[in-house]
Amino acid sequence: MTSLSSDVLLESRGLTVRFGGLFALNELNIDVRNGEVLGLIGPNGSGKTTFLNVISGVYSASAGKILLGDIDITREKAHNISSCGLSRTFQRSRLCLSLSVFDNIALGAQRTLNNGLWHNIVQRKSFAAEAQKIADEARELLHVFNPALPDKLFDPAISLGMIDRRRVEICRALIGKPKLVLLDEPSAGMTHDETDQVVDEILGIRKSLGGLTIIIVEHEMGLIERVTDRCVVLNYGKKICEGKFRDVAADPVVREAYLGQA
Amino acid sequence: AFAKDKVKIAFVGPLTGAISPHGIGGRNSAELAVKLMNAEPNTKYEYELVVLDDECKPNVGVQVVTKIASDRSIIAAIPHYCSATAIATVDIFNRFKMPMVVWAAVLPEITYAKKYPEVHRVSGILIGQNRIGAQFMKARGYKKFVSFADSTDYGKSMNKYFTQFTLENGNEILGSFSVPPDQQDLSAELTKIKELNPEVIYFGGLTPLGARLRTQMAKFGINAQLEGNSGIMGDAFVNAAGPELAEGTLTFFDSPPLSKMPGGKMFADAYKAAGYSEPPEAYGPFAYVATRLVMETIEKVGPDRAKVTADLGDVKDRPSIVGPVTFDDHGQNITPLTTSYVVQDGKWVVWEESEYVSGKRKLKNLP
Amino acid sequence: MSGHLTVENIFTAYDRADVLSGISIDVQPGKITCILGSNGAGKSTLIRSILRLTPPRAGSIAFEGKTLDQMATHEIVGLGIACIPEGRRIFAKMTVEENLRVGAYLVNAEKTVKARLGKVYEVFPRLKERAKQLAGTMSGGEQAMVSIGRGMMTDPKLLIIDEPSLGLSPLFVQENFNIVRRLNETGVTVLLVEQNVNQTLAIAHYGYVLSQGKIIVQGDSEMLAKNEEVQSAYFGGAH
Amino acid sequence: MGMIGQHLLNGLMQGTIYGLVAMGFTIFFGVMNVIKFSHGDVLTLGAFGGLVAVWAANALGLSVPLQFIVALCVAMALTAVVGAGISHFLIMPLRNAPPLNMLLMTMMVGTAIREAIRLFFPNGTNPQRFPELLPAGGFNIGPSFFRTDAIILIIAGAASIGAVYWIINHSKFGLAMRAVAEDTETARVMGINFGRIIPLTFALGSITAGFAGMIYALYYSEINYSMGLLLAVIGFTAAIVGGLGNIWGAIIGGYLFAGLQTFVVAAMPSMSDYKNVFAFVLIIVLITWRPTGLLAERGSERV
Amino acid sequence: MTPTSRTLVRVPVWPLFVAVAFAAVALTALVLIENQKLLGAALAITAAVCFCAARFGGVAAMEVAASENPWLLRGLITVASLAVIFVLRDDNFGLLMLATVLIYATICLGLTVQMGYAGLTNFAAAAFAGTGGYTAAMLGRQGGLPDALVLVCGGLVAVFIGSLLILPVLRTRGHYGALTTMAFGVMFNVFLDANDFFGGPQGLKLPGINLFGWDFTNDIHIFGLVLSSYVNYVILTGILTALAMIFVGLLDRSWVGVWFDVVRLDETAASVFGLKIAYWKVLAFTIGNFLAGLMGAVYAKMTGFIAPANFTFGDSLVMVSIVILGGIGNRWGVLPAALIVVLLPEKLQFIQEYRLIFYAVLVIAILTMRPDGLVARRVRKLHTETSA
Ligand SMILES: Nc1ncnc2c1ncn2[C@@H]1O[C@H](COP(=O)(O)OP(=O)(O)OP(=O)(O)O)[C@@H](O)[C@H]1O
Ligand SMILES: Nc1ncnc2c1ncn2[C@@H]1O[C@H](COP(=O)(O)OP(=O)(O)OP(=O)(O)O)[C@@H](O)[C@H]1O
Ligand SMILES: [Mg+2]
Ligand SMILES: [Mg+2]
Repeated sequence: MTSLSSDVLLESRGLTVRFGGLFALNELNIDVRNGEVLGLIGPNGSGKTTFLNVISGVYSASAGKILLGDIDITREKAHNISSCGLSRTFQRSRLCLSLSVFDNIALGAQRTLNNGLWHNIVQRKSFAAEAQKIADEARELLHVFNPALPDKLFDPAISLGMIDRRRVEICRALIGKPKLVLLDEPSAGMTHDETDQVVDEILGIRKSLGGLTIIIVEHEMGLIERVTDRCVVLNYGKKICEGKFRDVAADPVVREAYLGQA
Repeated sequence: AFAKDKVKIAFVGPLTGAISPHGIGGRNSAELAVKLMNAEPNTKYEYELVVLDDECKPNVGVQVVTKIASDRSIIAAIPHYCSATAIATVDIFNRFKMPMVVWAAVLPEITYAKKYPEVHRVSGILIGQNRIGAQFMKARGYKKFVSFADSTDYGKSMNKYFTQFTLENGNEILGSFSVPPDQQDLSAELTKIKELNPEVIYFGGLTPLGARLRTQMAKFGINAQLEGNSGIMGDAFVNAAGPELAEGTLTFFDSPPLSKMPGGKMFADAYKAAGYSEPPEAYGPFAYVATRLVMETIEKVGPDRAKVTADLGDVKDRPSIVGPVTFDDHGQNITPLTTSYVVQDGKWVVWEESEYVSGKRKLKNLP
Repeated sequence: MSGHLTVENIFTAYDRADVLSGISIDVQPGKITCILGSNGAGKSTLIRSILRLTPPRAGSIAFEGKTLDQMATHEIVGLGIACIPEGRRIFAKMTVEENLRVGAYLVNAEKTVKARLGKVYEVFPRLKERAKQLAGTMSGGEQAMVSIGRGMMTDPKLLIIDEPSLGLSPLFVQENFNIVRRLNETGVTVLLVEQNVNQTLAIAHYGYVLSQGKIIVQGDSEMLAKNEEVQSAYFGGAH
Repeated sequence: MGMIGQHLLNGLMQGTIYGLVAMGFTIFFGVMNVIKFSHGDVLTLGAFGGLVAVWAANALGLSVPLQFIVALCVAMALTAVVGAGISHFLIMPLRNAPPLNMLLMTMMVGTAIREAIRLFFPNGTNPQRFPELLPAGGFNIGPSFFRTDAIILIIAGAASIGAVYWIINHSKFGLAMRAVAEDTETARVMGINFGRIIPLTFALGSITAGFAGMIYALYYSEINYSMGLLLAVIGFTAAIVGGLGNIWGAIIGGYLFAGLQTFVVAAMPSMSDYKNVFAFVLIIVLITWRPTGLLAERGSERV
Repeated sequence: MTPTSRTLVRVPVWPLFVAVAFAAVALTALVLIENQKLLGAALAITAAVCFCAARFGGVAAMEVAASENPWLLRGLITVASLAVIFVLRDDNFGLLMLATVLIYATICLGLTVQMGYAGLTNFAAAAFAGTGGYTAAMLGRQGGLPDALVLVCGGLVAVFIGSLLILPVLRTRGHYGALTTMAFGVMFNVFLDANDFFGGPQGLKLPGINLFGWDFTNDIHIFGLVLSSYVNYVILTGILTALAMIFVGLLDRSWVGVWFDVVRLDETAASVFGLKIAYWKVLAFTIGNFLAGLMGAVYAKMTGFIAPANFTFGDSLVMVSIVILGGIGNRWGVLPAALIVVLLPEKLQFIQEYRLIFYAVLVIAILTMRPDGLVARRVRKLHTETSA
């Protein structure tokens, strides 16, 4: 029994988020197992992004509970949750566009860096070594996504195209070696082919990091089918179905509410 | 004729900001003094006036005074309208041993806080204005006063001496109000004053606020006698409040009217002839006198700071257009003649010559 | 039939390098014309050039025989061109309904506006539910609906659509293509940019494939769908 | 405390002026995302324009009501033109610069206007008397005196606030204005001529300044070149304390500030020195309690 | 793995020499020239040279040379500063203005940390400087404390007073934050005006600095030369400015600088990736206020007088103007901007009452031509140091 419960990395119990009279999440119970890739799908406005927001501490829950491992993070501030090993991307790109790619990626590694004033201002040598280490790691990660990207490490993020910005965001989420990564529509705006590539990249990196748990929100069913171990389908803030993608996709309720006839 | 040596002297006053009319009036008058002096055939030197704006701010004052004081080619200065600025700069004049004659600032501390040989002042100090004013009001039989002053050092000092002399005379002060000089709406204060119902409102501040006070008093139907000081002396007050409202306003000011001054008519005519578009304002003649005094001293002892300082210290009964000038051991002119004025038909008139004395017109609330 | 747009040999650049070099297209009235191409090929830039948001530095564009080369964007729109821009670009601080009303800025009769609002609400019931919600707080897909709805608020001769289905659920992606087809059936000429090649080609009449700022293939949709070369070229330019 | 009615009326009048100024600020940065620090000086300009108009009308021998109308029109037209000019020549070139740069620009524009009035208006540094154009007199209720002109001005102020509210929130022009403010490019794609809307919006905001300037001049019968400076600080404060997203916020802020000042003087006259200290301490407390204003802006940004 | 490519090509350093020499000459000329025509010519030449340098790559060459040889740059600046001081050695006013410019520039470096880096709008910089000044004045009254400590106390008290504002500053953003500090700035002034304990509107006098037995009010006699006593202040403020400059520069080129930027640009992303927003904001606020308080104390001691009128809301706006005009977030920009904002009005004394309007129009013109300020901020490149 204990081994089973330690198997669950994140669980939400009766999680509710309200905006005025609107229930964006309604008594939601979701378990995320250690090391799995969980697909979160559902119609527009069903609460997927809200779920990611509330577990990463951006929104606060109106009711219910979220446990990360054994820690109750329901009322925790976002920065504390992050230090438990959680990172994410955003549905709408949130890079600091005027900063360099490197600065943006370094943010992802923030919790592993030495932020002391003494270290940063006075011990410039050791600071430089640290910066060099992050730069090397960032180059390595970027290289996996796009061999041309490492050369743009010190270009401002605004000079990148949309796709490359998404890639940088994913790198930012991965560089801090998190336990749990939340990806919100990583493939939006890409062609099928490009989507496939991103999938491969994510899977590759997951392998190289080992034991990374991912929650992925997508409307691109091909991607979901290929990467997820398990899917949860939301509608109106409620879980309407859960299971392997193939089973979920066959569910008539899901077809009716989400997939359409295709 | 051969070319005369050039000698530079400096004028400092507020040329920008709300009280710049006074500064500009002073500057014009000082300029006039220089012009007239240079036109005289028998002078030894040709004078040049360096004009600087202190914005009526102490830190700017310190800057510009450092500038002129450390410029050895400038022999002496005629500085400051604002007292806080003058208080801040006297140390610098002393440090650089530059003689100066204050033309308008009125706080006692400028000359009396320390005994600097370089520091002199032709204008009076505000103590006299308030003493005379309090006596005057007592003589008319007024008993109940309200004090309304601005929150600057000027207003605060005015209020201090007003309070002192009024209480000494056994009169009553129903309330004291202090507002920032840029406050526009006085309704809260005036409503309170209306409730207190004083016979006299004493105003310690400068024209803009004074005009505002007078205008808004009328709007609230407050029918008290308004009593002011050198700060509202001048045409600007009458223009801004309008002749009807200004009528009957009293002030106590440290000099007789131009027409009464020994050289007053000459000054007025020359000022007009010079074609300045701004009026000299109340302290213009003092600026003229200070400038003239400095130049006369230079004529006498030569363009040397130390000698000028020494000679200025000995000024006694020196004739000038505002009357004889005598400096005491602190360099303070002790001769200014505080005169009472009243507005009559849109003009400041010496009290003794007004129709108010004859009883043809009446001050307000006379018991 | 109206809505004839011709683009002749245009060159467009943002800073220095040309993003479009010598593009010519012809949007036939009453037809759906689609532009395909990988990311960064210059599709959105083409649309920006047509609307003169990023004016081309050479070449000319004409709408119904009238040259657009000296016009300002709002004048071009006034000729009867509507656009659903890339990235939704909704007005976040306005309510959903206000967003739709801005879409109908050039329509003067309040009655027409009301009627069109009704039509949009019919297609997207979610928008009706949320008419008073600030558009910025809507979910990603809901914002896409606002953007599409806003484009439907005028009665354009030519509708230009740039990747409208981004972030929409599969159900609405289908719905979206249906809308485009239905609008076209009422006589609106459509210029469509989409990533979803198969579905796009299913409804389009004619298409162009863009790669690195040049048109590499053009033809009717059946031909494009079959053309292997096109498929590989289209998928090729990802990097 | 028999003067409560009087204090209320004073506060109401003052609050109306503050509210009008605050409303201008709200139009500029609530709607156009611009901090326009020259607002107060445009107000001064309006008042001086009105004064010149009265002089001219008087010289032409027009009747007092006509003088009033001419002055009002001139003040509003002048500020409208100046506002549009500022937006076109000075604000637009800075649209892509950091937003704070706009602040410096408008601050300097304000200084230039203020100094120009001081230097080039005859006798401009001294306060100017503004003729009384509204019916004088009034009536007493208890110990309080209600001035007719004050009541007229309060009503006019309230009406203009209502009108501006309607324009911004319910007219097509208002819709276009907000669209342009939020995303100029998309607004253009919707067919909005932003080259016209932006100057018009600035004109509208500046007209409120001209109007406020006239109300001020008529109420106090005295104007001076620097009167806009303090009004701008207070208006800015009121707009923000009230909440920028909404014109009602500006109005509430205006009355609140006026109420605060009046209260301190009325309750503790001996502390009148400190009234602005109290007012601003309270402002800081309020803004800490409600960091986006009393009428909080509805959050439109999401993650 | 792509190893960092190290530049083996030596960049030419002569642009650095030229730039520093030019800056020194221009500065000296601006301070010294009193004649209006000459002044106009000097300004025009300076502007033209800067324009050409920017246009034809001179500025870029200089930047590269500077970032490759930081110690050479520091050395050159030291030598140039000494040369300027030597030329101006007995020009009291010029030296006073120079020291004032440096004081303003340093306060604005603090503001750069607050506004440019962490995005905290601070409209009360003058009030914080005033706090430092009044601290120095009050401590001077008690006597006994060495001046070095008095100055530091000026900074610390400013930090302390600032900490009373922490809660509102943390809770508000943007315009709302501007209001908080503005209200504080105005309040500070009104309070001092009303309160007689701190000298009221008349202000307080205070003695000059005496550091470790060295009296700053005395002229310096060295190698048979007599240097004005103000040289003391120029050297002191110069050292403080240089230290602040180096500190702020290191701050910018460290994680702290990156986190400040992220906190300014996107609080949500910052906190999601573990940044404690409050901590970083407080840190920036503290650094800025300390600099303001410290330099305020120096200023008060230098002018020997302190009054509320020196620290008005208007003065705070002047400081914000310097930051904006220099190019927000660029620490080098504050130097030319402070020079323009502080020195120019003094240089315009000859047009007397027209100087303010002229100055306003000039700033408007600069802003229209350079909407991003004199020196726009560059993208941070941390690697220049990591690979060096
Ligand atoms: N800050 C907010 N204020 C008001 N309503 C909100 C807010 N955030 C989300 N909502 C509403 O909550 C519901 C859920 O939104 P959410 O973003 O979680 O949907 P989603 O599942 O991510 O949809 P999509 O697939 O379209 O991105 C939506 O109807 C949205 O309008
Ligand atoms: N504002 C801009 N400034 C500079 N370059 C730009 C800008 N916008 C786009 N580009 C560049 O122009 C090229 C074409 O971009 P465009 O957006 O037209 O492509 P697209 O085909 O629409 O791609 P997508 O499928 O991603 O929408 C890209 O290389 C892009 O980097
Ligand atoms: Mg979502
Ligand atoms: Mg595109």
